[in-house]
Amino acid sequence: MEAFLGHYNYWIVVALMMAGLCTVATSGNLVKKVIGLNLFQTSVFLFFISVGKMAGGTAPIVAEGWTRYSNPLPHVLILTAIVVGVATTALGLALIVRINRAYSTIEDEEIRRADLHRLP
Amino acid sequence: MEYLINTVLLALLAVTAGAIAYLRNLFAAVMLVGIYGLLTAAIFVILDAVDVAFTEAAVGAGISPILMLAALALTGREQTAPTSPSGAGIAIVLATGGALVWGTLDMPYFGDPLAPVHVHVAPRYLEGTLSEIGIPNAVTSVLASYRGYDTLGEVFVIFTAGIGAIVLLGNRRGD
Amino acid sequence: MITAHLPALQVVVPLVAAPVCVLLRRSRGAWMVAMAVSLFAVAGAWSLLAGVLSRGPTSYLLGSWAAPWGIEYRVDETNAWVILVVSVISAAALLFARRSVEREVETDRIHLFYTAWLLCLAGLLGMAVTADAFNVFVFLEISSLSSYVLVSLGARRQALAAAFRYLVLGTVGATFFLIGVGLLYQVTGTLNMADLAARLSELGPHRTVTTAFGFLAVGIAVKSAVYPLHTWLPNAYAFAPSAVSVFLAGTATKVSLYLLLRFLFTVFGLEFVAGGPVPLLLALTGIAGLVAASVAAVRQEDAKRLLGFSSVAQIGYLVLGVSLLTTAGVAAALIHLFNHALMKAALFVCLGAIAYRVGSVRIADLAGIGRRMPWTASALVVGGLSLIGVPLTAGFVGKWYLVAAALESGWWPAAAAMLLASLIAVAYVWKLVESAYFRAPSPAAASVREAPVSMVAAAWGLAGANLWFGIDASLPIDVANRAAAALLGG
Amino acid sequence: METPALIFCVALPLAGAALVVALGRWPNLREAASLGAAGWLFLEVLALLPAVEAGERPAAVLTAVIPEIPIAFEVEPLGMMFALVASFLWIVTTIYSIGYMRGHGESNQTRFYACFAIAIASAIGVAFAANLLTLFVFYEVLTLSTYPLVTHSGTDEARRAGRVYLGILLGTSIAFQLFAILWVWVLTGETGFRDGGILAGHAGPAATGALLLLFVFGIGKAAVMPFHRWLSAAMVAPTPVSALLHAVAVVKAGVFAVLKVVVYVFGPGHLATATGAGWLLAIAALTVIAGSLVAMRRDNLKARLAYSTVSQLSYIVMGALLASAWGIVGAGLHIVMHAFAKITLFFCAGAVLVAHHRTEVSELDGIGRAMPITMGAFLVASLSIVGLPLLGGMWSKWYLALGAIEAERYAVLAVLMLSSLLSVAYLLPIPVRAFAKRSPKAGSGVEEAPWPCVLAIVITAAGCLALFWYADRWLRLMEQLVRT
Amino acid sequence: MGVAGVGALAVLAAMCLAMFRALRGPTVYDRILAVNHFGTLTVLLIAAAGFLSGRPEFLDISLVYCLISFIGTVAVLKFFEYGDLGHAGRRDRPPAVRESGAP
Amino acid sequence: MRHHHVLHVVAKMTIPLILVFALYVQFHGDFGPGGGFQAGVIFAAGLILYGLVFGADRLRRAVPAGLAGTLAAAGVLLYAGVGVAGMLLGGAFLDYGVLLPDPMAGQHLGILLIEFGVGVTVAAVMVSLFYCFTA
Repeated sequence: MEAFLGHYNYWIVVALMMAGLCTVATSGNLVKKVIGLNLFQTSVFLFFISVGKMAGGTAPIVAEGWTRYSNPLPHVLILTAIVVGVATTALGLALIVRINRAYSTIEDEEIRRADLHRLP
Repeated sequence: MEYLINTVLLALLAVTAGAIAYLRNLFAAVMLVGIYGLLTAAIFVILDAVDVAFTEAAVGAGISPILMLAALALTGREQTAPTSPSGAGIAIVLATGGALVWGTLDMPYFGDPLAPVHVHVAPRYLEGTLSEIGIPNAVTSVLASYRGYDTLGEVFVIFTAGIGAIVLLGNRRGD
Repeated sequence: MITAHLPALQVVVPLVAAPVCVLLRRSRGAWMVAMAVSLFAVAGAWSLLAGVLSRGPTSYLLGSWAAPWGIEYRVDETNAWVILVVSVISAAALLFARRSVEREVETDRIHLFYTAWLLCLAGLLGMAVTADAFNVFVFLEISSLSSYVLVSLGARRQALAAAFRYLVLGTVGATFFLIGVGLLYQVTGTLNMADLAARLSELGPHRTVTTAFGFLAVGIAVKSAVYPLHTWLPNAYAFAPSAVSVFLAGTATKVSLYLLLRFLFTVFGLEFVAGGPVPLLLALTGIAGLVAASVAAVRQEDAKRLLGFSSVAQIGYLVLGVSLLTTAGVAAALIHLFNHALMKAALFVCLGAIAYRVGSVRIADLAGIGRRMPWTASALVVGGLSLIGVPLTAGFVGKWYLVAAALESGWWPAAAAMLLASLIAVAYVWKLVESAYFRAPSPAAASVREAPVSMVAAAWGLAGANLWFGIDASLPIDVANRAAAALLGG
Repeated sequence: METPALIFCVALPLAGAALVVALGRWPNLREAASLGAAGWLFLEVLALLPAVEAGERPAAVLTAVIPEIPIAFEVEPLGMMFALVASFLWIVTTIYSIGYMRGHGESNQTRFYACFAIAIASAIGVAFAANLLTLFVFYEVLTLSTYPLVTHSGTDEARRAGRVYLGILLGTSIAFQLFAILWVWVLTGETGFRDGGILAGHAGPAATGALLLLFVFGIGKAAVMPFHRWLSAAMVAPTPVSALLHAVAVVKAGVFAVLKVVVYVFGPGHLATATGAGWLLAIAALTVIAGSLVAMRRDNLKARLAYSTVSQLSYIVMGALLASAWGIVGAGLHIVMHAFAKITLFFCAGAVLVAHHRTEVSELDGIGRAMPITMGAFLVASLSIVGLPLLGGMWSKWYLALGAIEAERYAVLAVLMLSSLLSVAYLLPIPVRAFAKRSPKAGSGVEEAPWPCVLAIVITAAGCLALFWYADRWLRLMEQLVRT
Repeated sequence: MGVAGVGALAVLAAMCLAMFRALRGPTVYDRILAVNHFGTLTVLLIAAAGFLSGRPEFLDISLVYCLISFIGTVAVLKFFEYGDLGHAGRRDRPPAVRESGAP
Repeated sequence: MRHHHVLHVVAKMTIPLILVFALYVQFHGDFGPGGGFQAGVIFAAGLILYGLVFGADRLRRAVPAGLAGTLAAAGVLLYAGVGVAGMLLGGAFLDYGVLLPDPMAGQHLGILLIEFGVGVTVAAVMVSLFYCFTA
């Protein structure tokens, strides 16, 4: 039981990651793939922040009357990772817009077919 | 109490994630991405990561969905082909998830004050933020000074994305 | 003073130069900045390598914060070597790039092209030089994002699809890497590689560590296109602008493989790695990649795609070398890493020059190039021979050591697979050579002239290096042996 | 004994090649350069002979690609002999080529002469190689430099032949020979050639047998079945190229390498312990017989000669595998004898082609009247191949037979006898037809090939005769190999 | 459990309801409203959580939420009105995307 | 959206407030949550709101695309410049302690400057992205 409570948080996070990964892996729509990547990454952020949490602690902004603070390092890492995530999303979406202009579709299958028909 | 809120929020997150994976309507998926961002940010607040919550709210619930909407506006489509769950893909995902769950079994418990992350490296940041840097927000001092180099990298990442978008789409009308 | 700051400058100079290129807004100026930076990087890398060889590894504390708290740069034989490879290839590719990019990229975007190039260079160098696990991720993303941009600039629309595919797989890989770093951080509380190694060795058997290893390995494997996670590579190389193919083929996967070495031997340590199924898995993926990708290469009709598959096969060699977990194997992998960068860059430069003149790199369209573009075609032959591993070319030396290392460890199947792949390499390289020399020119190729001087210079610079290091390989052999000994010994 | 002249010997033909390319626009100068380089090379090589005969081993180191294994040269008797043959025949072939290439109006002549010179340089490199790596390096260069010669005409057929040529030669060398070299290196820590071999004490019978297998098949140029296909495929090449392949450099480099590996890597003594050597011997014997039988059924003159080569090469392989002193001597001598005889035969075939445009044996009726010198030389060379006395070919067969007796392999003796009979059957009918039969469309009077061709034919045919009388010097040279 | 705790629980309950609406649709406006509602609830939850954890000074995060919520809604509405977020406002283009209802 | 008067008025009222709030987040990061990145995003959000309500073209007139690109480059250069300054003043790259005689004051100054650089770049890139996606 203790193990369950101690790990419950992580397990949900793992499930979220897999939902994201699953969306990436099985979706044929490019926007959906980007959304899936977003989910996947966000879930990883959750994992990091869970790692940094200390029971009974508070936010790592030093103040009177507090001695236990959660770990600021994962927060910093995730701040960076969030930025990386949004950068990836932006770039992915920009690519999708261009792909749509070139192929008039954003479905993986149709793109593949279009390239097959017109030999390189 | 915090844990209770946390648990409920996580459950809501799981529902949202499932719905995003399942929905074929891209617009609805984008809306749910916004909700997902908000929920995550709320959990971050509960988990004491206020700076991250701040950012996640702005990015996960703000910038990302707006960008996705904008992209949808330009591509103007909904998912036509149904999501085809390929056996191999799902197997890989399940294997990955299984590996991760297996890996959690030796983890320190959630919130354990004696976990390695709380006894190594981090204590210095919490002490040093006042004595070495002189500001109370340890996140800012780690971000800007102790690990300022990561943040430099981070700024370059966003810069790269900007350059990439400009290269791909051009940022002038009619380009 | 500069020498002391070299580890940081190596990365900071290209980083700073990138926004400068944006501000310049001139294509020629941006090229000159990029070239100057690459030359600086070559000089810096050389000086770092010389320093490491004579005085041992050096470390640089960014922000002057001591190691586990701040971010540390650490230069030893291995990464000094990788940095040198990356810088040299960047400089050579840029020499080629000027004319090629003018043709392939719209004029008002050329300065942004070089900005992305510099960011990619900085990212790769940063990944190589850092001793902090999370910092690796940051620079990995800088290089990845900029390479997605670079690939997407290819002239044909397939470039966009290829770049997107690369982006999705690359991001999944990078996120796997991030998960691995997170798990390691969770059980050790640190991100510094040396500190991680020390703390991991105290932990003993630990499921979380094993999982972390798995995620790191898969993440790196995606980035370094280890079979079967290579699916992004052939199209990305085939449809990227010629100059980008040169640059990425010579550098990107190499740096990722360096990371594999770094995590295998420095962070997790030989004991951890040798105990599990890791060597076997690595060897199997290596062999599978060697054979399957070589066979796939033979079936290609597009020369750049052919080389892309060949790259996947060559990565199989490197993985196989590493999987031996012996000094000889790792040293052989490091030698081949260098050689492969040289030969692939040379080949892609030649194809780029052909694309510049003929407008296509389909194998059928290479017909008769041998007579029309003698210098380019002869460099192509030299590169191809090196790829096969013919003696007196650099490729031979690497393969010699790889097969010898495999034999020494008694891995017969590995040695056999390497030789088999070399045989298949004969087949696919000869498709190119035969078309170039022993077929009547196609209408497209009948009227072309020799490529511009800068391209020929780049092609022969690299081809010459292939010959040079095939005749006197003492430098790579010496460095690789010392690097491997340092990696495995301590 | 450090002798920089060895490096010069390898560099000289390369310089010749460069000069040929530079002078490509002036055919006379180009061919003079080629001839000059050939003559000079022969003199250089000849100058080394006295020292080697005196038991010295001139050596030189070029560079060390791989530490511990330099690209290095050392002249021992076997290499001396091969270098002499190759450099002498280069002169003759150049003379012949001038006549043939002009007479036949071939294109790409500059490429031809340049590649030819590079091939000679690599043959010299193979001859002088001081270790397995050097041998391998020049072996591969030889393959690559002869590829453009094989595909010289550039037709689809030539390209296909080139693919077979390159595929088999590069393939076997990478898959088997390189593997074997690396294995030797891993086993013994060295790859140098040493009297008595280096494997003794390092490799058990099974490993030795496996290595032997790898070497014999890995040296694809020795054309032991089933890796002989390249030789017949390469028949599409112009005749001087065939001469180069069959007599001067390529196949000779193959059997030479086999012999050298057997003598200096395995060591005859150690070779006898190998498991499975008997099977290899049987394969070689089979190649001898099968090659002869196929040759008999070929109507195309060059194809018939090609299969004759396949058969004759395995004499040498057999001699090496006998692991007996006389066998090795015989094998060494056979390299020389066969070279002179076979080059004469090919020259004659080429001359017939140039002068009368005939390629099939059945077309040769009565040609002896038109080309008495050529067909006379053909007869001489055929008899030398058969091994009749008064011709050089007799000596090598003699010693091979002695070797078989010494090793108590009487089956080999029987194979030798049988194949001599077969060679009578496939070679002699040609001059007989040429002189005895009367062609329905025979022209009147003598019509020989251009004079350089005839000159070359006369020289080599005379060589076949001379080798019978002056064989003792070769013999003594070869005896050095087994004087341990 | 103080007032803040009760408040937090109430907010959570409301969130579940909003979530239901966001998933069900059935029209676009249901979803938009649900998301908007969700934003408001998050603001409230963070406020409550601030008091629960004893550090109410982080209330300014909820300001950002309000702001983002507002901009997001404007963006979504514009998306539906014009199908282009940069549009200057004249109705000269049909909407690019039509809601097709929940799957 | 010319005819949406309420929206126009509300936007006109809120946008300056948002920008001021962004500045607060920018400079309050030392003491509470916030910092350059968040400030940049909020600042950009304010501008994007303007673009949403009044059209991207009007925003382009206010903040030209070229200016956004230049500012993005300037921001990262400021950050890297602070690092190089540390190097020139005898410390390591990004060592703020050497910027001023008092290390603590140096840290303050350094953090202030780099956070500002981050804010400028992020805001500029976000606005650029908005331009890109509303072409």
